[in-house]
Amino acid sequence: MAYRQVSSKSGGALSWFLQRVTGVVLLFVMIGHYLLMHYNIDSGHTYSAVLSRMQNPFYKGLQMTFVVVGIYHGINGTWSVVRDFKLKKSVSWTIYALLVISGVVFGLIGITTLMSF
Amino acid sequence: MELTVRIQRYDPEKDSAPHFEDYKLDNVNKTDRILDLLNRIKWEIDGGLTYRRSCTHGICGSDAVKINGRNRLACSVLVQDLKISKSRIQIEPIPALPLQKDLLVDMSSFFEKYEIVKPYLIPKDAPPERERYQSNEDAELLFESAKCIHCGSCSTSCPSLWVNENYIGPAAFLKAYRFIFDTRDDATAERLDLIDSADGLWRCHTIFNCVEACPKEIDITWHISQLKKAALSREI
Amino acid sequence: MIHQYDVIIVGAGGAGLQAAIEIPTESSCAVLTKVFPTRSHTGTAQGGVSAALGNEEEDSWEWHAFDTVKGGDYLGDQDAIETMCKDAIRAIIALEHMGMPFNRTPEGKIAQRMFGGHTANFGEKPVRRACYSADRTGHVMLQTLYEQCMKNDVTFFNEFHVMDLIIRDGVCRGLVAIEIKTGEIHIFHAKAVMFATGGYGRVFQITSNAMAGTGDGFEMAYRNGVPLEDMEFVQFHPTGLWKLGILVSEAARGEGGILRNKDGERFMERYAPSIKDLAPRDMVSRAIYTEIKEGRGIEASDGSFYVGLDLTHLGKEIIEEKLPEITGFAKTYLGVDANEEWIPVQPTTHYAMGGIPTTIDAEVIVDENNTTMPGFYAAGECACVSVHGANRLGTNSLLDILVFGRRGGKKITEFLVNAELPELPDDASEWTRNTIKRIRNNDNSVKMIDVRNEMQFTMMDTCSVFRVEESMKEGLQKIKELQEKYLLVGIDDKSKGFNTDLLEVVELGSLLNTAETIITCAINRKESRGAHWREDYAKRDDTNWLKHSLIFGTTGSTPDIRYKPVIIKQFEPKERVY
Amino acid sequence: MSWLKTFITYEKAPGAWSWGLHRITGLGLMFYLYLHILALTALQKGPEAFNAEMVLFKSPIFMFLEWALFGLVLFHSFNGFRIVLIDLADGAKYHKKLLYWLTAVSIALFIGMGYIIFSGVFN
Repeated sequence: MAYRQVSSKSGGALSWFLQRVTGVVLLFVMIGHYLLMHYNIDSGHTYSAVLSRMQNPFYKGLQMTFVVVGIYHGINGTWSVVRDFKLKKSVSWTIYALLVISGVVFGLIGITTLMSF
Repeated sequence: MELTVRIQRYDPEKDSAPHFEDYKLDNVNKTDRILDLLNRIKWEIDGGLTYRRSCTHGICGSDAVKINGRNRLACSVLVQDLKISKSRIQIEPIPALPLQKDLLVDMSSFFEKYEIVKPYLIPKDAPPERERYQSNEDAELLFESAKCIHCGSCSTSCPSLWVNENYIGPAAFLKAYRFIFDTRDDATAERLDLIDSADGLWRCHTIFNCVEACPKEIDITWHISQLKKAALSREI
Repeated sequence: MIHQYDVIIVGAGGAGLQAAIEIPTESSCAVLTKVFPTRSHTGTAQGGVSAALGNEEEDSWEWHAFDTVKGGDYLGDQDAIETMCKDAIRAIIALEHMGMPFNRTPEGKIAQRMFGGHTANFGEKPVRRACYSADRTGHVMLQTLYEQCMKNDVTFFNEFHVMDLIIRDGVCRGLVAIEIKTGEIHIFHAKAVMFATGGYGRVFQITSNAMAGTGDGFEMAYRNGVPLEDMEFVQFHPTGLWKLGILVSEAARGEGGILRNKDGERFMERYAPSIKDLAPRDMVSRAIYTEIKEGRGIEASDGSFYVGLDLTHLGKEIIEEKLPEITGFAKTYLGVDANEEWIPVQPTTHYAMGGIPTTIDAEVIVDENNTTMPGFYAAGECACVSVHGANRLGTNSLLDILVFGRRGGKKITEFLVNAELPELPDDASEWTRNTIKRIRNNDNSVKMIDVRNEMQFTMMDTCSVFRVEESMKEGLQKIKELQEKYLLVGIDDKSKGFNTDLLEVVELGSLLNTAETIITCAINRKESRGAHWREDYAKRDDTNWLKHSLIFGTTGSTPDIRYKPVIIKQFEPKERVY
Repeated sequence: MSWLKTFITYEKAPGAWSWGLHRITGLGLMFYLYLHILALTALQKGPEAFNAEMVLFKSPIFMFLEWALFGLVLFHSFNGFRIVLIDLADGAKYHKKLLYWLTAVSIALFIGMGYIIFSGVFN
């Protein structure tokens, strides 16, 4: 047979499922993010307003989740687009590595920003 | 009515690339099958036109072609079912399989994929003397998937196959469903191993092109979603 | 290219696949087919496959045998019918074990339904005997058999068009085929050849048969000196979709559908008072034509006539659950919603009762003394065992292919034990090469389509449900003229690969010669029996015609017709009323 | 790249549109998320830098971009919700209806958000 038969472990069920789970999580986080960060009547976009909000551990936790889960969902999603294509192993590995590295880097930047208050 | 049929032609013994040719037909009835038009062109205008056909009523699955941009069975579509612009319809071979001649494509990879899901009953125990019992509800779970006629409309309509010909594809998944959800079969794990793979289920992005193309109106995506759940449930 | 195999099976429908499954893996076996296996015509069978399982009500194989004998107007060989009806039960159970999805009874057994001519207690009342899977019984059966072939790793040569048998000195030595993809000629040298090549419906204008049903097997055998048995018996299925001929299964009537004329009358009550719409197919087809002739048909927009198949009282549930496919056809092709309107139907050419004569083990018989030909077997529609006699009972065709396909496979296995590969003649592919050369070299002044249309029209006109000597003789004359004309038919496509233009011309040759045998036998049989209805001899004549006819082709002159007695066992011929 | 030609010429049904848009919006949002994170590093540079950036974001062009971004978010989240229903519930059986309904709701929300952004009721 001409087709690769890969065992279940690398099949992709788990990452497929996590994509859905994180998607649902993000749906709620996104609503929270919009309501709390941008369109809360009391909120403002001045430095001090943001700073005061960030003192609240709930807000901080929400933003933290957003950064981590959002980046995971984004990378996983982008990867699922990329791996549909028939690419040379070296190419697909390079893209995969770039995605993971970018995720780690931006994740760290985001977290550092959040933690700097 | 008058109708122009634009057909993709390709004879590997003469042509370097496929091209389109127009055939004008008069006295076309709106209840003519597209296959009737192809037959008329072959028999009356150009005997060289090549396509597969047999039963003429949508059960043998020979004549899947791309009509007006979408995969359909030429014998199950009437002229009146089509949106006809500039009194012209366009017929091409189904995409993504190697072109052989005119509307013929090489279906062998399609059937190889169908074979890899072990499309036959694998029971654990020796059969009883009489029939195995099965409730009507359990039997009916299989009927929709058993309708499949292997015309190839679904798999070749799938963008996941267009970008990667290794993708196992909806037709083979449907066959896997047919056995995995058969109460008489005991090779579920074995079959799931085959389709829960990098080229398997997870390349299905619920695009529904297969469902749109299926001439037997099988909800293939629903069947695949059942398989995904089955594959997932053994990992969590 | 020359291939060597122990067994070559031609045709990948039910009979061919069933036989292939029986060949043990030690023997080399290949199946040749001109279409992909799952495209075979078995897949279009709808209503069911019969066996006296008794799952729904009391039933016995003897009743089944009686119905088959009576349905065939006493022309069937009763030893073969007994064999088939007894084996039916095993055959269905075996299919179930292979995984065929059946409809089920509430307890979970295989469900059964009524069908034309199936009765309990020797004709007393209709009985549920047809095992089914909605109205796709043949489709899932073909799938199931093909699946088993994959499990057994059967070798297939798909899209190989068989052109000629290699028979020398009364021994079958193999066959010649064209690989459609390349146009190359292949010789298959084999110890045993089995024909499971299906029917010839395309001889007629209106037919339920696939375009691949061109009688290739009949013609190849006949051309090579094998007689054909009972060719005059052609079944016209009463309910083909109007104008298209697409089959509307008898299951529609089995589930309670009613045929109605333009006055809305259930006219079958007059023709078969006890089982009405469930009378055998020949009777219903004649009844429909009689209604139309006597002015009670429904007139269509184009001036042709049909009758209505009324399912409106069945209810959406039954229609959707048990008859989805055929009601789908009515919707797709005629725009008729079977829930609301009657389906327009007319008789359509459906099945060949006659064919290559065989024993009950599928060995081909070459004369009236039942002499068999070493190495040549036939099963399915192309064969005549004869279990169907003068008219086949609905659902017995699927049974026929299961039972006799398997018996043939088993017999071949036995035969292979001591069989040697016969010598291959040097001129094996000569006929094939000459034929192809002729067709290629002809200028295209005579068109294939003109000859074929004329043949199909002639056969429909002179040799269908009602037959009269005079017009049949004219028809035969016409067919002979067309055979002459055929030799001049040329093609547009001169390429080698996938030359379907060429193959259609080859098929036309098969059709014409098959048509000749049908009409010749029909002229010869001067009585009315089963599907063969002569207006000039309207009675069955058991004194003179309770016998099988065998037509032998003789080159260049009139064919020779000889006879073979009908085997009668427990059921003495009686008048056939329902 | 013959797939591209196939993709362009093949008839696109609602399912195919939603799949294509889901991928495009997804990639867009991924890109935006990285930008968003980068932009907010300004918070670390102190009030002046941050407030200067905020002024920039109040310009009409950015307001428009924000509105467009909301469109992407709406489509991607609602269609994502639809995908979850298809995959984990029996959504395949009513996926088109679902798409039409969710699109209708999205359009309403999108218009509402446009009003909020451009009228500046909250700021």
